[in-house]
Amino acid sequence: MTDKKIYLDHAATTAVRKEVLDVMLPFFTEHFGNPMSVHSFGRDVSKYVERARESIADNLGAEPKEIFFTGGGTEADNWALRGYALANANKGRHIITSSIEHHAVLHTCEYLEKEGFEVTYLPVDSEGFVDPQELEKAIRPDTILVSIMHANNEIGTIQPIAELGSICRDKKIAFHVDAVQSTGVLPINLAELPVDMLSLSGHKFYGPKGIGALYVKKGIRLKPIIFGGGQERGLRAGTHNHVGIIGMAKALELAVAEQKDYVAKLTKLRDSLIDGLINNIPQIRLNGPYGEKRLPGNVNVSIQYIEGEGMLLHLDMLGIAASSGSACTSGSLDPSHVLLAIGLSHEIAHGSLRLSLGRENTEEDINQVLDVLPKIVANLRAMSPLYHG
Amino acid sequence: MTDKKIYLDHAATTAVRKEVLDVMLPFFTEHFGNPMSVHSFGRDVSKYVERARESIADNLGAEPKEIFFTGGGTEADNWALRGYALANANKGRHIITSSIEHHAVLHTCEYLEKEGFEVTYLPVDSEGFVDPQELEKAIRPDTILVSIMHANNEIGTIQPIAELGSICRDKKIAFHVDAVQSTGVLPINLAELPVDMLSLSGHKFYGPKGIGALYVKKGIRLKPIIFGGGQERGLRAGTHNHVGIIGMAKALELAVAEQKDYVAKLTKLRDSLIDGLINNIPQIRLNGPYGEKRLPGNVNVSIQYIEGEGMLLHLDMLGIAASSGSACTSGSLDPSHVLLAIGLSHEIAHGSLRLSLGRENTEEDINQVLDVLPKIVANLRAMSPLYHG
Amino acid sequence: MEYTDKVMDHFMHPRNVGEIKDADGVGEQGNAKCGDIMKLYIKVEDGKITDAKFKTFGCGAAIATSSMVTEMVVGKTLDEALTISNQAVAEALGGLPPVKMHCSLLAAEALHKAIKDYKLKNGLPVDKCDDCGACCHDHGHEDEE
Amino acid sequence: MEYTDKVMDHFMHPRNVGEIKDADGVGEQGNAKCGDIMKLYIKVEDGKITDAKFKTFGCGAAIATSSMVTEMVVGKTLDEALTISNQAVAEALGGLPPVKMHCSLLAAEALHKAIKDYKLKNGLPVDKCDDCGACCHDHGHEDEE
Ligand SMILES: Cc1ncc(COP(=O)(O)O)c(C=O)c1O
Ligand SMILES: Cc1ncc(COP(=O)(O)O)c(C=O)c1O
Repeated sequence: MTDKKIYLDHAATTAVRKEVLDVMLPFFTEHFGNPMSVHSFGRDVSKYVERARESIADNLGAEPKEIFFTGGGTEADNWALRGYALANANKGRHIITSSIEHHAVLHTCEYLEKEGFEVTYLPVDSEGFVDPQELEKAIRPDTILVSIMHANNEIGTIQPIAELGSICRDKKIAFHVDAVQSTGVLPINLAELPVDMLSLSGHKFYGPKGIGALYVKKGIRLKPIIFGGGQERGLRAGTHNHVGIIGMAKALELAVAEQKDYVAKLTKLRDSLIDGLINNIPQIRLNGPYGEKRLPGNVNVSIQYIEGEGMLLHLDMLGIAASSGSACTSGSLDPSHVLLAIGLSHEIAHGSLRLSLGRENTEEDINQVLDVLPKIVANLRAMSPLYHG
Repeated sequence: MTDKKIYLDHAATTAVRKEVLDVMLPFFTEHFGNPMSVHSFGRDVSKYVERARESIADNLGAEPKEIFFTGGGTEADNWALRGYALANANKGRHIITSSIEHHAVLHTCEYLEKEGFEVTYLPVDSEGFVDPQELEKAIRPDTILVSIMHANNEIGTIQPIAELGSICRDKKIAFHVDAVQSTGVLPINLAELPVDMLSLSGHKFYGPKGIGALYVKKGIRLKPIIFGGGQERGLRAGTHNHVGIIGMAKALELAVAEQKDYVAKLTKLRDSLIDGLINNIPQIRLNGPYGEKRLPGNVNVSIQYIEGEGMLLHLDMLGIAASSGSACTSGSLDPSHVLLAIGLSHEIAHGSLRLSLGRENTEEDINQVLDVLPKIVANLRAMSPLYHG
Repeated sequence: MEYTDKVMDHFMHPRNVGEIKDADGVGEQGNAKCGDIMKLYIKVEDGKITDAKFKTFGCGAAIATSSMVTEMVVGKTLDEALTISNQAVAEALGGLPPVKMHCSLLAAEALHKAIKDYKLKNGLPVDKCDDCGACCHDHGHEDEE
Repeated sequence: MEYTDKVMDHFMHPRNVGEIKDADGVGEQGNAKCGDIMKLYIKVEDGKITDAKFKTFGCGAAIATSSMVTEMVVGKTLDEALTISNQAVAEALGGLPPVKMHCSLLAAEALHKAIKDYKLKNGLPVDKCDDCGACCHDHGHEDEE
């Protein structure tokens, strides 16, 4: 056991990259004006905010006018769904999403249900994929909006968003994509993708926390959900978090520039970790697909007869940070809705472990996990009343 | 004319103090975990977030459990009003506010009106004060919420919130205070004040932008307005902006510790600026009260026959940053709703200028303004078809 | 929101500020309630504008467009001057921020009014469109949303 | 959410893990669907608990409270053991995070069930409250809101 800590929870959040922080620094103390102000302090900042908007637009194949800044991925998801639903309720009150979306989408849908909207939650298959045919079947004359995530945060499944989006476009239904997990890692070209709204969150790709963006295609009408000053062309009130905006833009630039090498590196690490786990731990299963349709940094396994938090704590004592879909971890009664949706029983879902890889991880990190985890599992199984040997 | 720039727009935003930035720095790259995570990276950050919560609570006379973090002052205002209204609509659907609130409150009220609530907008007197008797008269059996700002962002009027709050408490009506302009500058002791909710925003007191807080008194029921993960005890979803939280807490600590000296300094500068303007520019009027009931850093004047933006541009060319309540500046048709509410005619409201003082301002800055502004005014008046000499 | 260098130049150093005591035509547009008024004075000789002066109460863009319009009209025939649109004024200034486009309307309309005033005084036929627009135009917004 | 050192000690080094083959009483509480099951074995001599062992499927707090409860009961009379509440277990561990309080319930209830099992096997009168609670308790939340 070494003293080095190993962070394997990049799907939860990432550190701000040094190059990103360097770009942000002068904006705290020197270039600090309010970009809505008329004077030089304001114009100065406004220029950088607009450059950041252009940069983000460029890196997504969008136009600057189509990028709106928010306080994070959650707010972007809330806004896309509520803002669109409220602006377009006259056209219909039916929304379609999947059963494995992030809670930022699912809980917003529950809110909209209380507000008189109807929501269809599409099932997914055993690897977490939404079936385009199921989407077609679910569409009704009063369907106004479909929201499907690009890549799942727990099991890494990458949805066929181009195909799903075409179906929506054919039927003139707006299509929202939660790209919080895929931004910077998967290519996203909104000039070609049939996507009308897309959410992202800075801290998932080595940018700062508390900043996000919503892409809103030209012509798509949204109502604001935060009222106040006239920022973001009257659609999202609140003094701009310009440091966050500038940092997020830089982080995305770097991610897109380095995407190919980064993905190759992560994929290799991911696959050796998956293979190692499967080969060294009996009664284990991989959640989500193998190969190309899995987020390059995502590993998620269920280990029978034991509960996830115990594994996390043991790993943590050894300096390894991971996450779990167990109920105990989140303080809720049920284990991960994603794991249940792909057909896992409660028992097995409780024993899940997510290891999400990132920039600083190495082959040694993988070996370290493969060295310690089988022992931890054996240890916890020996204590489990469910395990008989 | 010197090369030094003079920033007199502290009511719009402030720079992050060096001491605050220093405290924030390690949290971008080193202590970066998600405070909701089980592992050491998460617990580490969670500890600092909870310390920040305690510190903010301490500095406001509140309990840590009563402090909820938001993405800014605007979101805090939106949440207080909509969150309370929606959670308590069964008790009544009438809300009272003033006609000089920030748009974060007023536009939220307009939204609530569309949702079936009734809103009374209390008038203010010529100095911007809400009359407690008017509040008493406006209260109805179905009034559930009163929202009055602590200090006005344009004209600096400090409301009698203790008195207004007692009236609400007597009638068991919730009382929300927008303290975005007063935080750190005016003493706020929530252990004694009859206030149920209070909004603040980090960047107005030398903390970072994109972070705010809402104080919610124990026992007050709010619905969330941003749905998703279980952060902030299930009431405000979205990954914590821990760097912002930690920075805001530090900024408030410093502000409260230095409050007395800071206020004395600002008051002195303010009063010499006000006196100088009144004595050196004919046909000018001060907006808002003189003396103790005015924010120590706020100066707001209306200068007849000319329009505000012209003054701003001239000042800006000389390196002086100010703001105006003129319509032209905001891109709206009407001049400041605050100036109209205190009884100014449109003509005069258009010629308003706000100079808001802060930490780095000096007596020389004041002298510089007093040196150049009378000439600018004379210049613009010479061009004005309304001015006859 | 940022003004072009040309706008700032015309704002800081406005051309032709003042009144023409014996003007041949005077046009006033806007009102103080809306935050902008422009008063434009012209001298006309042989159907040509030979001099123009203005006084303006308004924002930077209002002053700059006033200044610009006086520069543009001198030397033009009345008919030529009438073809000067607000877009033309804005373009001559290198563009205006979207929220300020209404200011260019102010200047163009004051010009049309001044010409109308001259025509009326001189018994010339007046086009029904010579002064259009009213106070407090909706400010042009950049976006259709 | 943070565990006390005591919780972490009992989690990392749980006391009395295992089964008692010839146990005098066995209590099982929770179920795998809810993410926690505890099976508690006791030996009883002269109305006193002389040994206790457990097996637990569950989170860190579930394992730590299981371990703690086995430590607490040994040497106690059955009546004394029955007075051990979930709060007492949590306190003995230096406290539990609010969302984890339900785990202390699990251990206390498994104990009550084991004692009931012993009593039934030995024809002793059984209190109606000796095993209460059901699976998937609502997790205790710190807040009334
Ligand atoms: C898929 C997905 N959507 C939305 C979010 C919410 O983003 P944030 O926490 O930055 O608001 C997350 C991460 O937490 C996520 O993984
Ligand atoms: C009185 C008042 N309330 C609310 C706000 C909104 O705060 P923020 O822009 O930080 O969201 C401001 C400042 O813009 C303000 O001055």
